[in-house]
Amino acid sequence: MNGITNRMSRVLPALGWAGVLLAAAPAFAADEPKLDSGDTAWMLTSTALVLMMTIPGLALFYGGMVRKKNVLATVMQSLAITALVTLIWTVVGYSLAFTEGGSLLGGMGGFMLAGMTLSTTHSLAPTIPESVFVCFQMTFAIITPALIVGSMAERMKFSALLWFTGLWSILVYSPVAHWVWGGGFLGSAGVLDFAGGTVVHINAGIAGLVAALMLGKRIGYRKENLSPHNVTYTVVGAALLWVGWFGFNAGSAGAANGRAGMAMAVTQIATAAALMGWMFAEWLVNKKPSVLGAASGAVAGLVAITPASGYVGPGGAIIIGIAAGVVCFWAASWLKRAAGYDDSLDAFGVHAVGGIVGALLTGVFAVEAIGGTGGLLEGNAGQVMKQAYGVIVTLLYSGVASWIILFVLKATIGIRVEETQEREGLDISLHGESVV
Amino acid sequence: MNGITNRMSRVLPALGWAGVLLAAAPAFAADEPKLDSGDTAWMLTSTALVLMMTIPGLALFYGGMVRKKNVLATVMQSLAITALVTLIWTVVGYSLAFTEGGSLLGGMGGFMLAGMTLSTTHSLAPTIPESVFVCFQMTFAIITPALIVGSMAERMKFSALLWFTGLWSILVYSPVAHWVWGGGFLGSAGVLDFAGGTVVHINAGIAGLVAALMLGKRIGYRKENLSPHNVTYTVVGAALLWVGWFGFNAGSAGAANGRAGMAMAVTQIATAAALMGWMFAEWLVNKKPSVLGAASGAVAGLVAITPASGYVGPGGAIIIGIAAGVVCFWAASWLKRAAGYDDSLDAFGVHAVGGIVGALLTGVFAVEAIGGTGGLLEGNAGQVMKQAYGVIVTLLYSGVASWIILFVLKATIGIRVEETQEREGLDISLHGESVV
Amino acid sequence: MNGITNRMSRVLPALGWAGVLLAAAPAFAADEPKLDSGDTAWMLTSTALVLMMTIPGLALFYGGMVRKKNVLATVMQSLAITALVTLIWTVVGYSLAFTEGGSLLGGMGGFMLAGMTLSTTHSLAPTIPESVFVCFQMTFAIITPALIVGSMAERMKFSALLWFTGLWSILVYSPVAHWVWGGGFLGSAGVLDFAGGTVVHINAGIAGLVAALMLGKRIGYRKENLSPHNVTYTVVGAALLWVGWFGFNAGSAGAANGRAGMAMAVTQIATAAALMGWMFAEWLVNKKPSVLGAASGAVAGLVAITPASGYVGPGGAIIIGIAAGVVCFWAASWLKRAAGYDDSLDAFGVHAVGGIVGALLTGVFAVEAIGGTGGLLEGNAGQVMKQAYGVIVTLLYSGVASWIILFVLKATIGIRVEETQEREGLDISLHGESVV
Amino acid sequence: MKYVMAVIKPFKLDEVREALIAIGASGLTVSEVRGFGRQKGHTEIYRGAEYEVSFLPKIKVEVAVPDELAERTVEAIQKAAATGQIGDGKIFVYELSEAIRIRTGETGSEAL
Amino acid sequence: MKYVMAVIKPFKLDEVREALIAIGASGLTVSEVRGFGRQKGHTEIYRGAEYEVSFLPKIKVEVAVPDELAERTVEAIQKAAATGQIGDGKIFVYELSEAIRIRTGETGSEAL
Amino acid sequence: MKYVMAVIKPFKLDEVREALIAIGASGLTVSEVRGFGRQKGHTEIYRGAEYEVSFLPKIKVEVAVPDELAERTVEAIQKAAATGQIGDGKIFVYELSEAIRIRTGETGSEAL
Ligand SMILES: Nc1ncnc2c1ncn2[C@@H]1O[C@H](COP(=O)(O)OP(=O)(O)O)[C@@H](O)[C@H]1O
Ligand SMILES: Nc1ncnc2c1ncn2[C@@H]1O[C@H](COP(=O)(O)OP(=O)(O)O)[C@@H](O)[C@H]1O
Ligand SMILES: Nc1ncnc2c1ncn2[C@@H]1O[C@H](COP(=O)(O)OP(=O)(O)O)[C@@H](O)[C@H]1O
Repeated sequence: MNGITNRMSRVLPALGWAGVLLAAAPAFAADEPKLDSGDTAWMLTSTALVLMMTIPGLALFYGGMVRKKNVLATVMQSLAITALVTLIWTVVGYSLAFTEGGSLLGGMGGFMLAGMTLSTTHSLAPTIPESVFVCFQMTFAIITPALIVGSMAERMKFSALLWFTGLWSILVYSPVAHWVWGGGFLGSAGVLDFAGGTVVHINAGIAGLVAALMLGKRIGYRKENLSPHNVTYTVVGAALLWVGWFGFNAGSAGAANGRAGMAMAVTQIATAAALMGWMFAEWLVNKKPSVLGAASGAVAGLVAITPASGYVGPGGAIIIGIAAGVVCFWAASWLKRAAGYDDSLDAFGVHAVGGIVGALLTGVFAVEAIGGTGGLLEGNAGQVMKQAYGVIVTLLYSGVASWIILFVLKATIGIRVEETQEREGLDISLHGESVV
Repeated sequence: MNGITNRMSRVLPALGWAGVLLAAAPAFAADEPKLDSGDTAWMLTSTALVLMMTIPGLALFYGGMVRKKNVLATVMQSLAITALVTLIWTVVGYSLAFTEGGSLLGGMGGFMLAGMTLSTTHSLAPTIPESVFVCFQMTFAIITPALIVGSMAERMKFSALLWFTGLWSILVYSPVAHWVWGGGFLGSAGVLDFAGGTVVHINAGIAGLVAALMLGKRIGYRKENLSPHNVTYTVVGAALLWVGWFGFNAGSAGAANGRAGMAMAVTQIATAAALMGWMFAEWLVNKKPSVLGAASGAVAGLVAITPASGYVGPGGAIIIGIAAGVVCFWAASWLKRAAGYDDSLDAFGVHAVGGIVGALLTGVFAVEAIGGTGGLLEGNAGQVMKQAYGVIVTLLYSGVASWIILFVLKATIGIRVEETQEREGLDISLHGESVV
Repeated sequence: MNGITNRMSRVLPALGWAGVLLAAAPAFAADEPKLDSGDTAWMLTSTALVLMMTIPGLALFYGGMVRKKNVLATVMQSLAITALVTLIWTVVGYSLAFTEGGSLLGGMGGFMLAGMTLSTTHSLAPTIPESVFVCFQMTFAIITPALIVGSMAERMKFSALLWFTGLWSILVYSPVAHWVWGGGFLGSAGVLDFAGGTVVHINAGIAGLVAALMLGKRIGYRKENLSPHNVTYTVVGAALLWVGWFGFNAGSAGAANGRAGMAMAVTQIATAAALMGWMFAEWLVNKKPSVLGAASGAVAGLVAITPASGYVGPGGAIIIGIAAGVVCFWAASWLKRAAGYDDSLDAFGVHAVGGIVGALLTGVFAVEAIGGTGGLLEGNAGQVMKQAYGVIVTLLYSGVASWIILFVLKATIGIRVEETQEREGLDISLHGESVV
Repeated sequence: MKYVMAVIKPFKLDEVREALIAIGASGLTVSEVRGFGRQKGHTEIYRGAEYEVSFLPKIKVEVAVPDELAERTVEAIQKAAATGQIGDGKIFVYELSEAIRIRTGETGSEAL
Repeated sequence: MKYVMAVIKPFKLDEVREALIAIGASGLTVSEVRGFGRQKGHTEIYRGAEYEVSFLPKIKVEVAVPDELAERTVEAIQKAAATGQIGDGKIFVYELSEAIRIRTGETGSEAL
Repeated sequence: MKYVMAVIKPFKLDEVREALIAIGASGLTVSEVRGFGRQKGHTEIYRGAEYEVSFLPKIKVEVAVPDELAERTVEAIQKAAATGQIGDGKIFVYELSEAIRIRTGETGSEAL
């Protein structure tokens, strides 16, 4: 089963009944599903929701976690990445990821969205206008590099960030999206990734780890107080991520149908379970349940359920959630300390680790009646291996490619701000502004 | 007329025309309405909107009203309640409220959402997947206890809050939801409550009053400056509540139809009228129109129109709004001062009082052409009595049950923080964090 | 081609295929399109999105740009305008703009929304309930005067603001909306304005300039530090404007169809291009890319694409975006300084200037295959003249009418606060509150 | 004249202000400071890492008084600000060479 | 050396700074404080309850000067900060025993 | 007793605190201030208009010490706070007439 049929199956429940309606309208060719206003309404909405995840969601989530002198520089990163990736996606990104090509990369037939009209559709979402599919996928292309900056916070040069984002979007995001969803080899190999556990989260998380290592630790790491200046922002950001994630996961059904509904339900359940998992783990270990921990736990759950939504039911969701909450807590506190890297806002600890938990457990808890493929619990032991294959390929490719991009940038324009700029804060030194 | 037929009638306008379409598709059994992608799209969206009301809406609304040292603890309450109630609702809450049972309580047939598949629906919303109905109702179950914390702010123990929320959700919310919407005795008695004036607001408001009395006043009440530390947050929270309330009220139509549209229109109108009512009343009395007052007035209007939306027209909405604005202003300023309880953020003064205003006036202004039942103005004088019956039953049951739960908790784990913790602020003392 | 047919053409793609479906249902009269649940779902959502643009979007966008002592007064303006215009629109505004009347003004047939039932529709959006159309248009009527306050910030009397808003909404907004969309002479003349470049942005922007001139400069202008107190708020506001603008532009299709999708796509693209345009222009000129500049650039792009969305494709969108970003940067920095007016938050520099750029370029880049009318590039040179005609009429009428309203208010109740109030800050002096 | 400066616990401010008014002080100036002393700070938790916040929030109260009022001022503050628990704070007294009221130009005790 | 400390109205800061530079002060340090004095605070309204905010925002300006500049410093501040209305603030002058420039270790007037 | 007050660069606070503890200071009080001096402020940009922010963020450290500790205190601060670059700040030393511990009423050096 390749990526396309895989995804096509998501819209089949919709087609099931829409098809009957259409059957009553002989003017339509039976083999060509037409635009459905309900599906279109939901996908327009989902696009807005996923955009909201990056701005203002992620901007606030990250902005609250840095020190006050870096808050504007941090929200600026989300904002600028949104704009830059929008243009790149329009010009080549969409084409490389989602138009006809090979198993490694799409073609250039969609350069500058050529050929897109009011009535064209994409085969992965045949009941909505292609323009909506392009925009929906664009919001995924935006949030992925925006997640990476969590690892670079408080020390990355803004100009270097723009170069990195542009190159990474073309050289890493589009290919990986093509492999899994666009007809490439991972989808063909049967890797399940409903909404982007691999394409978005593992991809971004490992790039973040590489960036944290290449940039080095912040001045004062483990000595000065680098704690978040405003966890209220972080909670608001996490909440907007949560709400917007309904568009991310339920929107990945490509239609307003039963599978979208189930994806929403398991998203909510896993997120709640992960919040509880992180909170109680932290309460036990540190004696107090931190608010930052609860917010981080929620995001960990959202990450982990991302590949699984659309494949698992409520029971699987609870277990995936708890696992993600506890494991990501461990990664962001114990593992990071032990390994000694400065992943400022835990892009790796939450997104890569949570994404891996989710990707693997998708292989365990997948329910055939929901997503067309059963997992380990339904006797399909091989699925876990397929999932691991997807994880490893992504970790390797994204890790190496991110390293190369950063290496080149470091050798040319430099990637880290001057020491005095870092001390003064990036708000003033890079953008000439400050929060009163 | 019982709760179910009552609610069923909401979807009839949709069925009216959808039914005709379906008639052209003989493959469908006429008596079994099928999933509608447009209705599903709107209910997926509504679910996201209502979740947004609690996080970040209510979190910010309340978070801005406390002192700076308690802001994180306050937003944490909304966040943790969201997670906890999600799990409870999944396991037993939905089943107790909305599956077949007696007139006092639903059954356990939906334990752990058993039986929910991609294609099941609930009789109250037969054109959308059951998973979406479960999630939509879940967001109501979440916000109700989250509203209560307004009365407990700045002094409630976090562990006690979690216990309270869990018990209250099962012992109070699910039963009352069942009585009114799930086929229970209040719905059967003809009590009208479109979107939860009784189930959500009166229920939460009276529980809040009981909690405020059981907890006692905050240290410094009436002596120190306990005024809001950041009304900007409160305005943002009120605004998100307002926007999200479109999902709450128009979503309660269960479909994207004319009744949903009318519910949205009257929601907007009543809210505006209530904001104006509170603002001008305060301007008159206190010489200045406070921003907190305007935000509170908006919420009062949203509360009051909640039971009435789906039953009244624009004219009724204006009067309900003005009444709610003025009466809630009086309750939050004069009544609270006179009675001497410390309802920190006026959960009682706004939600119970506003909810009562709305519930009773629904009985006055209901229009048969809109919701199928006329009110006093259309000659159905008995409706006001029915509404009063619903109000009284809810006040009594929720008041007593909340008292018992809190009494038990007080006697066992304690419900109030230590004096030094309260002085130091709950952010640091309970969660080990603070806002710079 | 008049405004109505103009707009009707937007729903035609939807009707194209919906019509076929309906054709299969002989129970329907072919000439009377019926409610479509998908279109209704999208328009309910769009209404929520556009409301979110004003509160909390614009409230935060503007609130972050003022000094800390004026933040509450600034968010209060958005809040109070939302309420006031809701009531005015309900009572007379909708009727004057959108019900049958002359070419200068609508009639009074819709006074108090008379005649609106669950099943009525408006000819501009025949597949959704009239109540939804009323609410959707209401959100446009709300945001327009709310934009104006950017020019009045930090010195306008609150009571005068309410009077101004009320009068302006009736005397300026409703007429101009009627001229362009409601069947009036600008629409008949072939002026293209998909979502309100003329009606909303130029209209508000020129009124803002007049207000800035009538009010005079703030104390300390060009001497004291009047810089924004919290650009984080401004970024969050800009982000919510951006997300909500999908409802604004794609919602202006009146349906969930291919034209809505295309409108969303070009909105996203132009906004990104404008952000980049402003950012790089500023980087070049001032050596640093400010965060405020990026946020302002995004809004400039949103403004400029507003009239064009629904008429242009991705290529046109990129050029419109870049032009808007660069020209508005120039207007907000060089032009304002040169002309010497104190347009506090650049309502004129962004909304009028950006609106004019967009209106004129719509005449250049309009694509017949998208919106039914081609522009200069497709050989229809006259369209640019028509666009200029719309711009000039709006500038003149709104400028003069705003001047008269403000002149009368100045002569009677006064429009500017006392000097001591301005120094102390409007939060305390007007509303008796302050942010800690 | 003497300049009395006290570092106190934040929630004691209102009581201290009232005590000062009671003994006839005509004005005072306060600011938010952070103090380090015998009273230990708390531990904040950040992503699993504990961080010792060594400084505690305190309020600094400054009041200029004529010499004859100095002793009573110190007493008044001490009584109002004491809780008996560690971290109650300190009072420091300096010589004040001159005081001027900006509005009128008055100097010395009259300016206070 | 003298240490001159002034409590002024916030919006007068820029004028005071310019006046001090004009007479040759080489530096100054300012902080945000809240003042209580003859000038009455305002009333804030909170959910219908009035609350008296007794403290008003003020700016504290501190400048160390050689003895010979002390008088002119006081005059300069007084002139620049005065509006003639209540609440204009105070100027306090102390003896300064020693001043050290951290960067160089210079002491006395040279350090200022 | 002496009252030592230093204006330093914010990121030097931890080092100064450690240096003071090392020489036996029992407590200190810090606050956020803004400084104007030889070190030039930066330019902020606001809608195309440049705005000179003349004041830079600094930390004020205050520590009361017995006379015999004064010199070492000054030295400790100077060493810990110096970067050798302009803007490192100043140390000012005053006479302290009296010190009182609020909790116990102790006075003089014992109160520190
Ligand atoms: N030597 C000192 N110089 C300046 N401030 C001090 C000094 N010692 C203590 N303080 C201030 O007094 C506060 C209370 O001191 P602490 O030693 O905690 O308690 P106590 O005074 O009750 O013994 C400290 O937080 C600090 O602000
Ligand atoms: N005795 C005092 N000690 C310290 N600060 C004082 C004293 N008296 C007044 N102040 C400060 O000076 C400010 C202005 O004093 P106020 O009495 O209001 O006006 P005026 O100085 O014009 O009579 C006060 O807000 C307070 O900050
Ligand atoms: N005469 C003064 N009185 C009070 N504070 C001063 C004085 N001169 C300098 N300062 C403070 O010291 C800080 C550093 O001074 P500056 O002249 O910039 O550097 P440096 O001390 O290295 O020459 C200033 O920002 C200001 O806060």
